[in-house]
Amino acid sequence: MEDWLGPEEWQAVALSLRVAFWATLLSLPPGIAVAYLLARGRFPGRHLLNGLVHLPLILPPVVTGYLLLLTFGTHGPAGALLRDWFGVVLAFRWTGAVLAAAIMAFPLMVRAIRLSIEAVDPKLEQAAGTLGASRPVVFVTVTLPLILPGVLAGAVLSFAKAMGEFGATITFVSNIPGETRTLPSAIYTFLQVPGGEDAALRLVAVSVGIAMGALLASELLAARMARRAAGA
Amino acid sequence: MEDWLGPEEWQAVALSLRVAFWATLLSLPPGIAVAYLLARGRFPGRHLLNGLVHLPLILPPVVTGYLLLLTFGTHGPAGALLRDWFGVVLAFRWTGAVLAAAIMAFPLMVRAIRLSIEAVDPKLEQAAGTLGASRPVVFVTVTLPLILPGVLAGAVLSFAKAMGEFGATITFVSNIPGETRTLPSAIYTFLQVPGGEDAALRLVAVSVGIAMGALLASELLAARMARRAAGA
Amino acid sequence: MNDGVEIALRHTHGDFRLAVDMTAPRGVTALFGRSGAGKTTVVHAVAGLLRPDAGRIAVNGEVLTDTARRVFVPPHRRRLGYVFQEGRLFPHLSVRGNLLYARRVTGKGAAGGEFDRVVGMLGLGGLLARRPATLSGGEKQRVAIGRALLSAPRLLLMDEPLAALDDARKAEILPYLERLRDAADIPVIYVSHSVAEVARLATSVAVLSDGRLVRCGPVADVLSDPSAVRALGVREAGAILTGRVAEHHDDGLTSITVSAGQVILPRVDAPIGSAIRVRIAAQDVMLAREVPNQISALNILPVEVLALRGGGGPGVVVQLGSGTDRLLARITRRSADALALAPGMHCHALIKSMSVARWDVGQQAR
Amino acid sequence: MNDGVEIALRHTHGDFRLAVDMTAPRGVTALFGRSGAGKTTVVHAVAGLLRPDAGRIAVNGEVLTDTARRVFVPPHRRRLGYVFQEGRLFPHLSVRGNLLYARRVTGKGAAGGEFDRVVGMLGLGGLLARRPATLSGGEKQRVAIGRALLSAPRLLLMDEPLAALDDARKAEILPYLERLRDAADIPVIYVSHSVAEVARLATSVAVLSDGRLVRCGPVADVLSDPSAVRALGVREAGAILTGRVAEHHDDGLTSITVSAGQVILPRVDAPIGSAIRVRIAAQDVMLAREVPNQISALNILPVEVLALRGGGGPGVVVQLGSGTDRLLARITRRSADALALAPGMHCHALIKSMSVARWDVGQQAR
Amino acid sequence: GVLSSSAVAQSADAAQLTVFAAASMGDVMRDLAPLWKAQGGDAFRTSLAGSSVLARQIQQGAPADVFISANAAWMDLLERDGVILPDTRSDLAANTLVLIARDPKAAPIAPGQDLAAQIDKRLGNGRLAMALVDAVPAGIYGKAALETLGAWPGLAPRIAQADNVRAALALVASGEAPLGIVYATDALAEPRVRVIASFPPGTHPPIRYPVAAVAGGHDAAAGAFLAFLRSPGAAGVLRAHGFLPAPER
Ligand SMILES: Nc1ncnc2c1ncn2[C@@H]1O[C@H](COP(=O)(O)OP(=O)(O)OP(=O)(O)O)[C@@H](O)[C@H]1O
Ligand SMILES: Nc1ncnc2c1ncn2[C@@H]1O[C@H](COP(=O)(O)OP(=O)(O)OP(=O)(O)O)[C@@H](O)[C@H]1O
Ligand code: MOO
Ligand SMILES: [Mg+2]
Ligand SMILES: [Mg+2]
Repeated sequence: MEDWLGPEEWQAVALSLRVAFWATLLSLPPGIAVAYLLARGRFPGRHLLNGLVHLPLILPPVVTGYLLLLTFGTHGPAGALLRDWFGVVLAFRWTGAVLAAAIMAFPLMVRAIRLSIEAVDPKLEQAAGTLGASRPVVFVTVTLPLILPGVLAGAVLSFAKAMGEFGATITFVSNIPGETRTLPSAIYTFLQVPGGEDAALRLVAVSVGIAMGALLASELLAARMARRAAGA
Repeated sequence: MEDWLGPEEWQAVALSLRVAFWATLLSLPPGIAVAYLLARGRFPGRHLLNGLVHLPLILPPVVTGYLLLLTFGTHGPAGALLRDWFGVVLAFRWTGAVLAAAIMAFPLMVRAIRLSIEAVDPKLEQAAGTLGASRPVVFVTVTLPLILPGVLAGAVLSFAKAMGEFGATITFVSNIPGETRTLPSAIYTFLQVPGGEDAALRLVAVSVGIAMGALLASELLAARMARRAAGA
Repeated sequence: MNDGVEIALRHTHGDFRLAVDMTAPRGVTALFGRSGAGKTTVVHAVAGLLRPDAGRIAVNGEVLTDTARRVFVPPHRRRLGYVFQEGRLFPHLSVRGNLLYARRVTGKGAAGGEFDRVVGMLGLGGLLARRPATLSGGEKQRVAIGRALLSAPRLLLMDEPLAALDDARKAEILPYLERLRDAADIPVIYVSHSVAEVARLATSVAVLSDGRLVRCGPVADVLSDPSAVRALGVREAGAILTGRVAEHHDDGLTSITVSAGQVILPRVDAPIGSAIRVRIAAQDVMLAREVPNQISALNILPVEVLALRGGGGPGVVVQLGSGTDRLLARITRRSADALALAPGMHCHALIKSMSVARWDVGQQAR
Repeated sequence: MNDGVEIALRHTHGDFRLAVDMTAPRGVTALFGRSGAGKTTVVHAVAGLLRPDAGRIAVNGEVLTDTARRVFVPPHRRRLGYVFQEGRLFPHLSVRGNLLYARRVTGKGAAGGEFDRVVGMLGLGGLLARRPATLSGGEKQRVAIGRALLSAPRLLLMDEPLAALDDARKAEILPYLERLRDAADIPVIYVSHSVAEVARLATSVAVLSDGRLVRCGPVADVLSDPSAVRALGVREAGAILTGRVAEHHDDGLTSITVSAGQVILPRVDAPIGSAIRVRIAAQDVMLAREVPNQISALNILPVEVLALRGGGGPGVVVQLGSGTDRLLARITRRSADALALAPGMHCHALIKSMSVARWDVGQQAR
Repeated sequence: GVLSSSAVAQSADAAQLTVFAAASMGDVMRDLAPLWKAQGGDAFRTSLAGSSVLARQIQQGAPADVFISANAAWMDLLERDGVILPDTRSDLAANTLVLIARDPKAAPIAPGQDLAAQIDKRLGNGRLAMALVDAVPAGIYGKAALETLGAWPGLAPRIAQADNVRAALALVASGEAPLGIVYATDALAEPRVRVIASFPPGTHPPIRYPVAAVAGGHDAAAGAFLAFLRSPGAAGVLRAHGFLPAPER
C-alpha cells in the first residue's frame, strides 16, 4: 500500500480525512441549531436564513470559494477579525479547507436534520413539558435522541460532501501539498497533466473506499438504533 | 432588464431553468423508488446501491463528469444504447446537462425522501393493507401523501443543486452557448478573465434570485400542507 | 370444521410465549384476557400483520397462514376489517377519506346507503370534512370503527373498539354490530375487557391468560360455568337465557318466553316470535325460598340449585337450572347458609328487570 | 375560594365552542361527558397545552393562566402529572426511563420506595427494560399512569386512564389513587366514562355536554339527583352512602353503620371506625313494602320515597331518603304502580350486598 | 493517526518557498523538484490550479513567492496592481497550438493545405473540442487562430468548449469530438489522439508562460528560484514535456 500511493498522495488522503472529520464535527452544532430554528421557529427572518443556508448549493462552487476568499482571506474583513481576535488563520490553511467543506456541506446537513425534527411528534415534547422539562431540557432529552438518525444522515452526507468538495476549496485555500491539497485537489492536479489519469484513478478509489466505509458504518449504526428503538 | 443582461446571458438563464426543471422532475420517480428501496428494502445489494447513490457527492464533480462522458458519451455503452434504441442523444446536448445535474443532485434528493419514508409509521401502512390495499396501492395512497413534505424538500434541494452544478456538466457536455451553457458555466467563464467579476456577479444575482424564489415557494407550500394536515 | 376461523399459533416475543389453538365459529367470538395476555397478538396473526413462528390460520376453510406449508396470504388479500386498538387513522385524509378508503382502493366496499347508515350511527355526520388530528379520542375511535365496517370484510377483527366510548354511544353501536353479524353472517373476533359489552353479541368466548387459552366455548356454556368466574372476573360472571319475544306491552315492557316461564324486560326492538338472548349477570340474581310479595322485581323464575362453588372470599356462585337454561347467582356465603342452599333444592330467582342492561339483550345469532 | 382548581374557559375549535366555569376542589373531580363533549380540551387548558381564547385557571390560588392579565405559566412550571388519553410514551426510552423521566429532568420526583410501590402496583416489574414499542395496549397505559404518578405533581390530570385496562387491574390501581389522594392531598381531575370507576374516588363531579357545564357539585349530590340520570347515562345513576366500619365478620363480610342502620359488604380493608363511602347503583336497589323472608339479599334498609321521576321509557327513578343519606332506585313503572309508590310513603330497599362492587367502596375523602 | 501524521503540515514554514503554478505545469514542477534540491535549494511546495484562481488568490494575499501563469493577461493584471515584482517577470516557456484527431489513421494536414477547409471537412457533423474560447488561454489562442484563418464564423456554432485544455483533450480522446485544438504539450502525452496539424505561429498571439516573484514574499529565495528556472537544467525538463524555450522579449 505504501508503494501504491506516494507520500504526497498519502498526505492528501490524511488531509482530506482530517478536513472532512472537522468539517462534519464543527458544523453539527450549528447545523442542529439552524435546523431546529427552521423547523420550529416562527421568527421574521426565517426565510432569509433558509435562503442563506442554501446559498452554497445554488452558487457554483467557484463562486462560493471566491466569496470565501473575499471574506475570510488575508485581506477579508472576517479573516482579519478572526486573526486579530482569535489568532485563527483560515486563508491557505487546512482550517480554511475545513471551513469551505463545512459551508458547502451545510445545506445538506441542515436539510437532513430539519426533516427529522419535523417528523418528531410535538405531542411527545408536550408530554415532556408536563413532566417538568423546560424547552432546552425537552430538546436534549426527547427531541435530540429522536432525531439521531437524521443527525447521523446529515453527518454522513456532510462527510461525503466534504470528501468530494473541490471547487470552493481550491478557490479559497488553493492547492498546497500537505496544507490544502485534499484528495479532490490532488485528483484535479493529476487530471491536469498528461498521463495523470492512472494516478487520479487510484486516488478516486481511495476516496470512494473511505466514503463507502463511512457510509456503511453509518448505515449499520442507524440500523442498530432502529433495532433498539423497536425494543429488540 | 433586457439591457442589464445580454441575449446570451438570457439564454443561459433560460437554459439553466430548463435544465434544473427537468433534472428535478425526471429524477423524482427514480429518487422516490430508490429512497423507498433503501428505507424499506432488505435485499442483499442494499449497501451497494446506497454507496452508488452517494458517489456523485463523494467524487469531485469533474470525475463524475468524466465518468458520465465515458458511459453516456457517443461511444459510451449507455450512450450508444440510448441513441440506437430510443433516439436520445445526450452528448453535447442540453439533455446531457439535465442528466449531469440530475445525477449530481440525486444523493440529496434520495436522502431527503428516504428520511421522510423512515418517519412514516408502518402501522398506518399495515392498516391500509388490512383495508385491501396492495403494497403499491398503499404506497400511492398512504406513504406518498405522507412523505410529500420530504419529496418537496428533496425536489427543492435538487433544483438548487441543479442551478449551481458546474463541474460535472461542463466536463460531460461542455459549454455550447444555447445548448449546454448553463448559468454556472457562464459565470465560470466570466470569472476566468480579468475584470469579468461584474458580469459574473450579475449572473450570480439572477441565479440566487431564481433559487430563492423556488425555495420560498417550497416553504410556503410545505407550510400549507402542514396546516392542512393539522386540519385547519 | 370449515366454518369460522381456525387458529393455531405458536409465537415468541421476547419473554412472552403464545400458544393458542382455538376455533372462532361463525358469529362473534369474544376474546378476553388481562392486559398483556396476548389478545392483540392473536388478532395480529389472523390479520396477517404477524407471521407466527409456527401455526395455521384458516377462515371458512381457506388457509391464510400455514407455516408448515409456507402459505402466507398478505393482509390486503385477506379481506378483513380491523379496528385497531390504537386507531391508526390516516392523518392526511379527511374523515370521509378515511371512511371511504377501502372502497377507493378495492373498488368494492359498502354502497352509499350503508355509508350514510354507518355515519349516522357513529355520529360522524358533522365531522366528515375534518382531519383526524382535530378529533377527540372517542371521535377517532368511531371513525376507525366506521372505516373497518365500510370495507365490506368477510371477517371483522375488533380490538377493544368501544373502550374510549361512553355508554350511550356503545348502546347505539352494539345493535348495529348485531345486525351486521346476522345479515352479513361474517365471523367477528372481538377483544374486550367487558363481558357485558359482548355477551349480547358473542356466540363464543375465548379466554386467554399469559398467552395460553384457558377457556373456549359457546357463550352460554362459558358464562354459566362457575369455574369461569375467576377467569372472567367476578363482576363479569353471568349467564345467558335464550327465549322468544312473546308480547310488547303498552307500558314499554316486553315479555319474553324462556324455557322456565316468562321474563319481562324494557322494550326489546324485535318482532314477536323472534329469538333473543338475555344476559343475566350473576350479581343481579337474588334467591328466595318463597315468592316474596309486594316487591319491585318483576321477574321471578323457579329454579333448581345445581351446584355451589365458593372461592376464598365471602361469596359463592350458585349454578341454577331454569328450564333448559342455566343461570348463575352470586350471593354471600352467609345468605347461602341462611337459605340452606344445596344441590337439588328448588327455590326462586329474583331478577330485577331493570338490571338487565339494554345491551345485554341481543337477537340470537344463527 | 383558594383551594383546588378554578377553571374559567372560553375557547373555539372550528365549530366547537367551549364555555366552562367550574371549580375542582381538593380531592378528585370526575369529569364526565359524551365523546366530543370537551373533556380533553378542558384538561389541556389546565395543563397549559392549550392557550384558551379567554379564561383563567388557578391551582390552590396560584394563577396559571389568565388571558385578561396575560399570565401564562408554561407547562413545565405547572408541576402537574398528566396521564394522556393516548399514552405518549417516549419511544427512545425504556419503561424505566419513562417512569423516571420527571425525576431525571427536575431532580425532584418520587423517592425509591415509591418507585417500587408504583411499579409493583402497576405490574411493571418485568417490563422495566423494555421499549414502549413492544408493550401491549394496557401495558402502555400502565406505564403512562406510573410516569405521571412518579412526577410528584401538585395536580394530577387523568384522561381516561383506565379505559384500556381489565377490571382486575383497575381494582389494583384505584385503591392506590385513593391513598394518593388522601396522603398527598392534591387535586385530581379525572376524565372517565364510567361512574362506577370514579364514584369511589371522586369528591365532586362535573358533567360536560357540547362544551358546556351541565352539572357540577359534590359527588353525593350529583349522583343522587334523579335529574342527573340522563346526563350520566341510565346505567351509571346511583347514590353514595356514607358510613363507618362497624365490624369485620369471620365469614369475610364487614358491617357498615350508615345513618339508617347497617349494611353488610364483602370485607372492606379499613380499620373499624373509619369513614367510608359506598356507591349503590340505582339499578341494584329493589323496593318492597314488606320485609321479605328467606331471601339472599342481606341489606334491607327502611326508606322513605322522596320523589319519582319518569322518562319517556318504561322505567322510573325513585329518590329515597335513608336516614340522612339519599338513595336512588331504578325500577319499572309497572312495579311502581303495583307498589303504589308515592312521595312520603315508607318502604324497604333491598340491596344485594354482592352487587356493591368492590371498587364502589372507598375511604371517604377528607 | 490521521490527525497527528499531518502535524508536519501544521503551518507554512516561514522559510519555505511556495510556488503558485498553473495546473498544466504540474509535471514540470514535479520533475524540477529533485533538480532544485540537487542544486542545494530547500524543498519548495507548489500549489497547482487554474491561472485565474491563483492570480485572484495572490491578489488576496496568498503566501506565494513565485507565480507561474499560463496566461499573460492575469500576470499583466497582477503587475498593474503591483502585486508582483515587475523586474522579476520573464517568460518561462512557450507552447504551440495543434489540431488533434481521434482517428489514429487520420492523415496529417500538410502545411500547405487549407487548414480551415480541412477542419470543416473532417469535422463533418461532429464538434470541435476547445477550451473556453473567451476565458481559458488555450481557447482564446485557438479562437484567434481560427479567426485569422477565416474559419471562425463557420465553426463557432460547432465548437464544444471545455473548462480547460485537458477536458478538451479528453473529449477527443474519448471519441466524443472528432477534432480538437490543444497545446502540443497536452497532445504529446495522450496516446489515443494524433496531431494532424500545427497552427502556424502567426495565426495567434505567441503562447507564453510568464513567471514572476510575488511582492512581499521571500525575495531572495524567489530570486534564486527564478534564476534556477532559467538554467539549462530546467530548460531541459521543460523541453522534455514538450515546451519550447521562450524567445527573449
Ligand atoms: N382543531 C379542531 N378543529 C375543530 N374541532 C376540534 C378541533 N379540536 C377539537 N375539536 C372538537 O372539539 C370537541 C371537543 O374535543 P375533546 O377532545 O375535548 O373531546 P372529549 O370530551 O375529550 O371527547 P372524547 O371522550 O371522545 O375524548 C370535539 O368535538 C372535537 O371534534
Ligand atoms: N417485541 C416484543 N418483545 C417482548 N414482548 C413483547 C413484544 N411484543 C409484545 N410483547 C408482549 O406480549 C404480550 C402480549 O401482548 P398483546 O399486545 O397481545 O397483549 P394484549 O392481550 O392485547 O394486552 P392489552 O389488553 O393490554 O392490549 C405482552 O405482555 C407484551 O408485553
Ligand atoms: O457543489 Mo460541487 O459541483 O459537488 O463541488
Ligand atoms: Mg391489546
Ligand atoms: Mg378526550
